[in-house]
Amino acid sequence: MRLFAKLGFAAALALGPAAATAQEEPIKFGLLQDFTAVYTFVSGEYNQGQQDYLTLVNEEGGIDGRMFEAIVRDTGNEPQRGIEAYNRAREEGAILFDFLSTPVSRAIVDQAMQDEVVLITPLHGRGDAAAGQTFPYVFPVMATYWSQAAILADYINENEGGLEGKKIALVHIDSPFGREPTPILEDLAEQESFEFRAFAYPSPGNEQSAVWSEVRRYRPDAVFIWGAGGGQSVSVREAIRNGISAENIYSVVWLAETDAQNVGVDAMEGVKRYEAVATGTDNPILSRMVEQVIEPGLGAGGEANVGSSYYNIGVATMAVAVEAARLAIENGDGPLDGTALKNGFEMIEDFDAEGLMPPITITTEDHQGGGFGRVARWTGEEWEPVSDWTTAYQDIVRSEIDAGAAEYSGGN
Amino acid sequence: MFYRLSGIHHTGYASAHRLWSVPADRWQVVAVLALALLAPLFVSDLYLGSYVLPWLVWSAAALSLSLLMGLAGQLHFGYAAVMAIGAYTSIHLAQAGVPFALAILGAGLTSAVIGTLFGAAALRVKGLYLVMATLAMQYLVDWVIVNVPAISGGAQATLRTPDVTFLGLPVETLSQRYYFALAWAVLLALFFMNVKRTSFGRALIAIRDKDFAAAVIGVDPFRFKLMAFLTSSFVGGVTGAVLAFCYYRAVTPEQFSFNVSIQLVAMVLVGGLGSVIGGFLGAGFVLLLPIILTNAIADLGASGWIDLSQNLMAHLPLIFYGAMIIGFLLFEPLGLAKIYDNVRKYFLVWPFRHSGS
Amino acid sequence: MRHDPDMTRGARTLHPDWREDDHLIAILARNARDHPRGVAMRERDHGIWHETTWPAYLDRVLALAAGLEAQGIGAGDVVLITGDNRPALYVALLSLATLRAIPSPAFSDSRPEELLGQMEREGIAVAIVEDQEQVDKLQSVRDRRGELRTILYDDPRGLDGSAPEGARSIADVAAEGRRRLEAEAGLREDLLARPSVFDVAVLMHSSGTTGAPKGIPLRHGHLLSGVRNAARAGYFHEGEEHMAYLPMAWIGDYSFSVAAALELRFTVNVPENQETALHDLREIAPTLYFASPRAWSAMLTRIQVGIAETAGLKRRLYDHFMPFAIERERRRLRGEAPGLASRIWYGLGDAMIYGPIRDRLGLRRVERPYTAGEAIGEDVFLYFRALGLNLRQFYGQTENCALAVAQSKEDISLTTVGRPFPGVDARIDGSGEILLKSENIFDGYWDNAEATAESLQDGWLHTGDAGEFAEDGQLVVLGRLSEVQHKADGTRFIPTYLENRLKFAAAIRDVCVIGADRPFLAAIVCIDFDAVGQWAQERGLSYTSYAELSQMPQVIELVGERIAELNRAVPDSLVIRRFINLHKEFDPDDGEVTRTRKVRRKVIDENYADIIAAIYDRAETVEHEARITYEDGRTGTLRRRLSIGDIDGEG
Amino acid sequence: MAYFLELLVNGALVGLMYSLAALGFVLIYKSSGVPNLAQGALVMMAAYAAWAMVDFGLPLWAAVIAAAALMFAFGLLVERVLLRPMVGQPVIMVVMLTLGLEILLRGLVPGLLGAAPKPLDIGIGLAPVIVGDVFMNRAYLVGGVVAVVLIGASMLFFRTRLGTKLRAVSDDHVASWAVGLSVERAIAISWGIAGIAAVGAGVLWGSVQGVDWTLSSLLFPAVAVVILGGIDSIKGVFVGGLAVGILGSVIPGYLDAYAGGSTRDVVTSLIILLTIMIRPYGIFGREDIERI
Repeated sequence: MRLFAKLGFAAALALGPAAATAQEEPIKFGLLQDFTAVYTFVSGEYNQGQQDYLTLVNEEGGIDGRMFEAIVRDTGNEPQRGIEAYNRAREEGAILFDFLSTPVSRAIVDQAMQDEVVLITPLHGRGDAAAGQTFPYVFPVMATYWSQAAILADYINENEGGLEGKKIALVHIDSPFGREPTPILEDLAEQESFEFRAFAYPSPGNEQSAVWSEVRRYRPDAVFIWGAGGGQSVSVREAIRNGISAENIYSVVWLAETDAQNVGVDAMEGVKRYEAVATGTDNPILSRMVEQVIEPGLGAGGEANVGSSYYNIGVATMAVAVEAARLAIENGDGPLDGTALKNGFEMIEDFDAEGLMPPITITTEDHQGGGFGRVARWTGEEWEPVSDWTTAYQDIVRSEIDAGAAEYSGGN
Repeated sequence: MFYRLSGIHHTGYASAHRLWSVPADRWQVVAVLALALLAPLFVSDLYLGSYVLPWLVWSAAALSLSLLMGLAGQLHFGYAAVMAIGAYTSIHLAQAGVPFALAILGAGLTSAVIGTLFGAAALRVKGLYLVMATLAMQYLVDWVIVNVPAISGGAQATLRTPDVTFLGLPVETLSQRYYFALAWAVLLALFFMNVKRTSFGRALIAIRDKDFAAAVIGVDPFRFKLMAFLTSSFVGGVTGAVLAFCYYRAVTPEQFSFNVSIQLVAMVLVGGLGSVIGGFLGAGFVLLLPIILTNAIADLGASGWIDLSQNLMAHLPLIFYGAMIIGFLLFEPLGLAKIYDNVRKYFLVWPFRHSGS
Repeated sequence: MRHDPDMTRGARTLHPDWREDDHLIAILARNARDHPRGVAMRERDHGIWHETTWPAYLDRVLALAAGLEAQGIGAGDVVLITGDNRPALYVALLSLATLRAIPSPAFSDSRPEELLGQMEREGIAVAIVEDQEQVDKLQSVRDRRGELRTILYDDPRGLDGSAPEGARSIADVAAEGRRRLEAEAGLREDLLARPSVFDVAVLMHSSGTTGAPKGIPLRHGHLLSGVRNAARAGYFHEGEEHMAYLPMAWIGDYSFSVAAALELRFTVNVPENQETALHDLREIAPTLYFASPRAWSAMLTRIQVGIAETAGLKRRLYDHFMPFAIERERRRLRGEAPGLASRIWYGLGDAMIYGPIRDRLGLRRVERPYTAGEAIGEDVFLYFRALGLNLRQFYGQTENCALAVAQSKEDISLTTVGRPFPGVDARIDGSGEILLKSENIFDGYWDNAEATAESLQDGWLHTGDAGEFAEDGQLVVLGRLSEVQHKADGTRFIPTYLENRLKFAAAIRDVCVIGADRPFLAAIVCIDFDAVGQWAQERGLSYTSYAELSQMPQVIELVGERIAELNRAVPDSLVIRRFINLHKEFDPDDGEVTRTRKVRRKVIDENYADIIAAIYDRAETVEHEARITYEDGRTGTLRRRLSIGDIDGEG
Repeated sequence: MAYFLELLVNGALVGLMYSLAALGFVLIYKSSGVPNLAQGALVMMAAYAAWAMVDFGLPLWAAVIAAAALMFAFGLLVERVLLRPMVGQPVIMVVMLTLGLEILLRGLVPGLLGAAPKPLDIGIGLAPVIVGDVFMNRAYLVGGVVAVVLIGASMLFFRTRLGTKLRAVSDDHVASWAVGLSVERAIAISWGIAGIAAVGAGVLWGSVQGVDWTLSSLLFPAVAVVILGGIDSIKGVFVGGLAVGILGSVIPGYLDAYAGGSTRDVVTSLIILLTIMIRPYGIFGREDIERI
C-alpha cells in the first residue's frame, strides 16, 4: 500500500511542474554541505535549521508570494564534489550558496564572483571575504574568527579585570583555521599589554595531553580553545584536568550542547564561548517555527535538535538570506538574480531576526555585518549569555581583513 | 560483432607491435578522441567543467600512479603528496613570473626529486611496509605544506593560480583548460602505452613480477625502482600542476590530503593495475560514482521514493562507494580494464565463444 | 636420363597460335620490370609476413637457376619437387623452367615407395625438397635409386652439418648462382632467353586411383591459355590476394599459385605451415579462395561446433539469422528475388552474424570462392552462399590444367558445374562421357602412348566422367564412368554418388559403399571424430578413443539415421541395408584412400574382407584386426569387435 | 624534570591506549598475514555499538559486553565474507579491501546512528591523578591499565589450548593444516578477538573524545605502534605503544614551541619511516619479512 501511495505521489509530482509553472519559480538556495567528513559535528543541525526556516517562510506565504527551495547535497568536504554540486545547483537556478566547508568555499570563491551569485560563508571560509569591494559576492554575514577572538578578548577586558598583564593561551588545532586568530591576538597583546602564546595540537585533536602539560606550565589566566568537533570536548577536559578553571576557558563558536554532554554537563559549567546567535526556542521565530513547522511534522530532522546552538545558527543564516531576498524584491525592478540578491544583502540594516541574532548592517564595504556577537556561559544546562550583543576591536579586525583582501587582489 | 580481424597481417616486427593493430580498436580510439576534441561544442559547461575535465585530470593522475603500481609493482599511498609538490611548485613558479611551460617542467622536476626520495624506502622494503612508508611520507609532506606559510600561502592557506599562457596559448577559459588537460591526459596515455613496449617498461614488469629474478637476468632493481619512482613522480608532479591550473585554479592543502592518495590507489585498482584504459575507467568510477550517487539519491529522496533521514542519505554514497571497492576486489580483482577486456573479447570472437573455433 | 624439353616437335604444329616467347619466365620478367614495388609473394615466418617483390622474385628465380645449372641441371632434366608450400619451392619450379628442366612435384605425404616409383619412371636424379622429413624419406630409398645424386632442401633445421651426401641447402645453391650472375656478364639475359612456350613447365600426375600414376606434362602454353580463358570468364581477376595452401603437387596449385599468379600478378601468400593455414588464412583475407568440398564441409563443421558452444544472445541471433539466410538462399536459387524487407533484414544479419563469421573464417574479402573435385553437399553449398560468399563450382582435370568449366556469377546451381570457359569446347559422346577440347589440354601422357591414345582422340580429351548438359546449357557431372557397378540382380549404381551424399552428414567423414555382385548395398563408415566427439560431449557420453566412440550404440544409431535419410531420397533399388562403423579412419598411409581422399575400393575389399563377409552373412558383430601404418612407416594392428547396424523398416 | 616526567607518563599511557587499537591489527596479522587497515573503523564501530547500547538503556558493563559480543560476531563475519575469498591475492588487494571496508563502515555506522559526536560517559572523573608534580590523566590511566590487562590477556590466551592452536596456525599454515588444525577457524577467531579488542579501544577513546567517525583515524598511531613493535608481536604492541606514546609526547613537548605547529604526527611518521628503513620487522617482529 505504501508503495502505491508513493507511486501516486510520484505521479502527482510528475504532473506537478506543469501546474507550478503558472506560479513563479521558487527562489533556490544551494545548501551544499559536508555531512560525512570534517563538518559532521555541525552540518546536520545547521542544515536542519536552514531548511526548517525556509519551510517556515514558505508556510507563511513566502516573500511577496515567492517560495524558497533548498538544494541540499553532500560534498564530503571535497572541493571537486563541491565544484560539481555548485555547477549543478547553479544550472538549476540557485542564486545563493552555502557550503559550510572552508576548502570548498575557497575553491568556489572565484567562480561565484565570476558567475555573480551570492556565496554566504557564515563562520567558515575566508575571513577577509568581509571586504565587500574585493569580494562583492561573498558574505560572511556573521562575525569572522578574527572578530570572535576580538569579542572574547574584549569580554575579558571588560568583565574579568582587564587584559593588561594577563597571560592568554590560544590552544588550537594545527590547521589554517586553528591558526587564524593568532595575528589578531598578537596585535591585541601589543595594544592591550597582555602576554599571548599559541599552542597547537595535531588534527583531529582526540589526544592533546602533551600540549596541555605545556599550557599548564605557561600558567595562563585565560585559555582560548580554537578547534571543532570532538577535539573541543577533549580540550575542555584537558584544560580542567590541568587545573584551569572552567571559568577561564573561552571557546570559538564551535562549542555546543553535544560537547557539553561529552565533557560532562556539570564539569563544563562556567566555560564560555563566543556566540553568534541566541540558543533555545525562546524567540519569536523559533516559536513560530515549532508551531508551524515542527509540530505539523514538516521539520527536516529530529525534534531534539530544534533550538540547539548550531540549529539556530542555521536558522539565522537563512533569516538573513531571506531578508536580503525580501529587500531585493521590494527595491529591485528586474528579476531576482544573483546581483539583485547581492544588492539585497547590502541593503540589510539593523536586522536582528526578531532578536535571534545581533542587529547586523551589511554595507558594500562590510560584508561581515559589523562583527557582532556575545559571550555565553555554560550553566550546566544551557548557554546563558553573559554579555550583550557587541562588537570589538573592529579597527584591528578590519586591518587584517584589508591586508588579506589586498593580498587577494594582488593575485592571491 | 564490429571487430574485423581478417586481413590484419604484419610484415615486420614494428607493425606487429604497433598500438591498436586491430582497425576496430583504432576506430574506437579515433572516435573517442574526436568526441573528446568536440566535447566543448556539445557538452554543457556543467558537465565539461565538473565531470569531463576533472575526470581527465584524475585519469592522468591514475595513469601516473599506475606507472609505478601497475608496471613496477611499487605500492604508493602518498601519491597525493607528490601531486601536491607539483601543484605548489608550479603555482609558486608561475606567480614568480616563470613561463607556464617552464613552471610545469619545474613542477615535474621538483616532484621527481622529492618523489624519488619516497622511492628510497622501496629499495629496502616492499608490500605492506612500502604502503606504510609512503603513507608516513604523505603525512610529512602535508605537515610541511600546512606549517610553512611560505608554501601554503599565508593565513588563508590558499594560493590562486595566475592566468597563464602555455607557449603562447592562453589557459583561462573552460574550454582552453579542458583542451590543456585533454592534451596532457592523451600525452600521458600514449607515453604509458609506449613505456610498456620499451626495455625500460619490460624491466619494470620484470621487477614487479619477481625482483630477485629480475636481478638474476641483469635488471638492476635498485636502479629501475628509482627510475620508476622518478618517472612516475615527474608525471605525477605535472599532473598536480595541471590539476591546480586547469581544474581547481586555487590550491589548498586539503586538496592533496591522505584521502586523495587513497582515492588514487582505488582508481588504479578499480581500473585495473597497469592498464591505460583502466586508468581512465578507474578514475571515472572513483571520481564520478560518489557524485552521481549523491545526485541520484537526492533526486530519489526529493521524489519521495526513499524516505530516509538527511544523515543517512548523505552517507549512502560513501556506503556504496566502499561496497563497490570491496565488490570489485572480491569479484573482479583485475578491475574495470578486465571487464572492458571481457566485453571486447566477447565481441572480438563474435559470434563464437572463444577464439579457438 | 635427359629428356627433350619439347617432348615432341609436334607441339609446334599442334599449337600454331602460341608465340615462342610467351612463357612464364618472360611474364615474370615483365612483372619485375613493370611492377618493381608489387608484392609477388608473402611468406609467414614466426608470425611475420616477409614480402617478396616481383624483381626480388625474379632475382631469386634467376639466382637459383644459375646455381642449379652449376649443379649440372639443364634442359630436359626431370627434378623431383616435394614438400609443403614454400616460396623456395615455387622459386625452384620457375628456376627449373628457366633452365628448361622439368619439375615433377610429388605430394609431401607421399610414401618413400611412391617417390621411388616416380623417380624411376621419370629418370629423376635431382630432388628439391622442403625439409629434413623429405630428405630422410629420399635417403631411405636411396640405396634403391643410386642415380639420385643431389638433394636440395629449403629448411636446414635438423640437416645443418648432418646432411647426407649430396644434400645441400637451396640457399647455398642460390648463393652460388648469385655469384655466377655477378661474375658472368650476360648470364642473366641468357637465362631469360632460354625457355619457350612449348617447353614442359611442369610434370603433373594423375591421382592414380587405379594403378600407377600417369605423368601429365603441361607446357607453358597450356597453362597460360588455361589461365587466360579463365580470366576472360571472370574466373580470375588481376591482382588477387591468393593463399597458396593446397598441395603443390596438385595442378590447381600450379595453375593458381604459379601460372595465374604470374599472368595476373597475384600476391601469393604462403602460410607458416599446414597446421596454421586456417589461422594464416584469416591474417591474409584472400580475395580468391579455392577449397575442396570436403574443406568447405569441414569449415561448416567448425562453425557449427563453435556455435554449439555459445549461449545467450549470440546463440539466439545465430539461430535466427542463419536459418533465415539459408532459406532466403534456397529461394534465390529457385529464382525468387528477395524483397526489400528481406534485403534489409539480411543486411542486419550481415552486420551481426554473416559478416563476423566470414571474418572469422578469413573470407571477408573473398570475391571468388570456388570448389571443385567432387560434388558439394547441398547444405554446405547453401550455407556458405547464405553467409554471403558467392561460392561457385568448377570442373576440370589435371589434363586441362584444371581449368575447363565453371559456374558464372549469375548461373548458380547445386547440380551443375557451369559452362565451359571461352576457348573450351565440350560435348557428350554416345556413351555419355564428357569430352573437352581446348588449347589448355595437354599433348599426351609422359612416356605412355597407349594411355594417351585412349584419352586424347582428335584433340578431344576423354574425361572418363559421365555427364550431360542441362537444359540451359550447363554441364552436369554424374560420376566416373569407370565407377559404375552392378548389384547381383544387375541394378546399376555409382558408389561414389551415394558416398558423397552420405559424407554430407557431419557425423560421417569417410564411407565406402559396397554391393557389386551382392544382393544389397552396405556401407563401411568412418565417423568424423571431431563432430561426433562434440555431439557425444553435448550428451554427456564419455569416450577415450576413436575406436570406443565409433562403437557406442548411440553413435551407431546416429549413423543409421543418416543412412536412413539417404535411403528415403533414393530409389528402392539403391537403399543401403547394413552398415558398420569402422574403428579407425581410412588412411592414405594404409592405401585405403588416395591423398585426395578418394576411396580405393580394391584395397578396402582386401583389408576388410572379413567385415564384408560378416555383413553379408547377416552377422550381428564381427571381430576385426585392422592394420595401421604409422607416419614413420612402421605398422601395427588394432583388434576390436565391431557391431553391424541394420537399417530397419526401409524398402 | 616534572614536565619531562609528566610528558613521559602521559605519553606512555596514551601509547598504551594506542596499543589497544593496535592489538586487533596484530592479532589478525599474526594469524593470517592480513594487514587490517579497517581496524580503526572497527574501533569506531565498537564505540558506536557501546554508545547505542547505553543509549538504549543498558548499564555500561552490559553495554560493553553486548558490544563485545557484537564485535566478535562482526569480526567472524568480515573474515568469512570478505577475507577468506581473498586468500592468495597480492597484499595491495587485501590492503585496499580493508580500506574499502573502512570506507563502508565510516559511511554505514554514522549514517545509521548519526554523525554528530555522541557522549560516552564511563564515569571517569576529570580530576587529575597527581603524583608529586606530575599530573596524570585519569582517563588515560584507566585506559593504560585496561590496555595492559588486555594485552596480558592476549598473551595468556596464546598459552591456552585454543591459543596454542592459533599460534601454531600463525607459525605455519600448511603444517597446521596438515596436523588437522582448522586454519580458517583459527583465523576467524582471531578476527573475532580483534573485534573485542576494538571494543576496549572504542569505549575508552569514545569516552575521551566522544563517539564519532574520527575514531577511525586512530589507525595511524596504531600502525606506528605495530610497525615499531613488530607487526606480528603482541609484546611488540606493548613496547611499541609505550615508545610511540612517549616519543609522541616528549618530543613535541619540547619542539612544538619552535616548530610553529604540532609535531606529533611528524614524530609518528618518522617513527614509521625510520623503523622501516632501519629495522623493518620492528623490535619484536619476525625477521623473515620479505625484503629485497
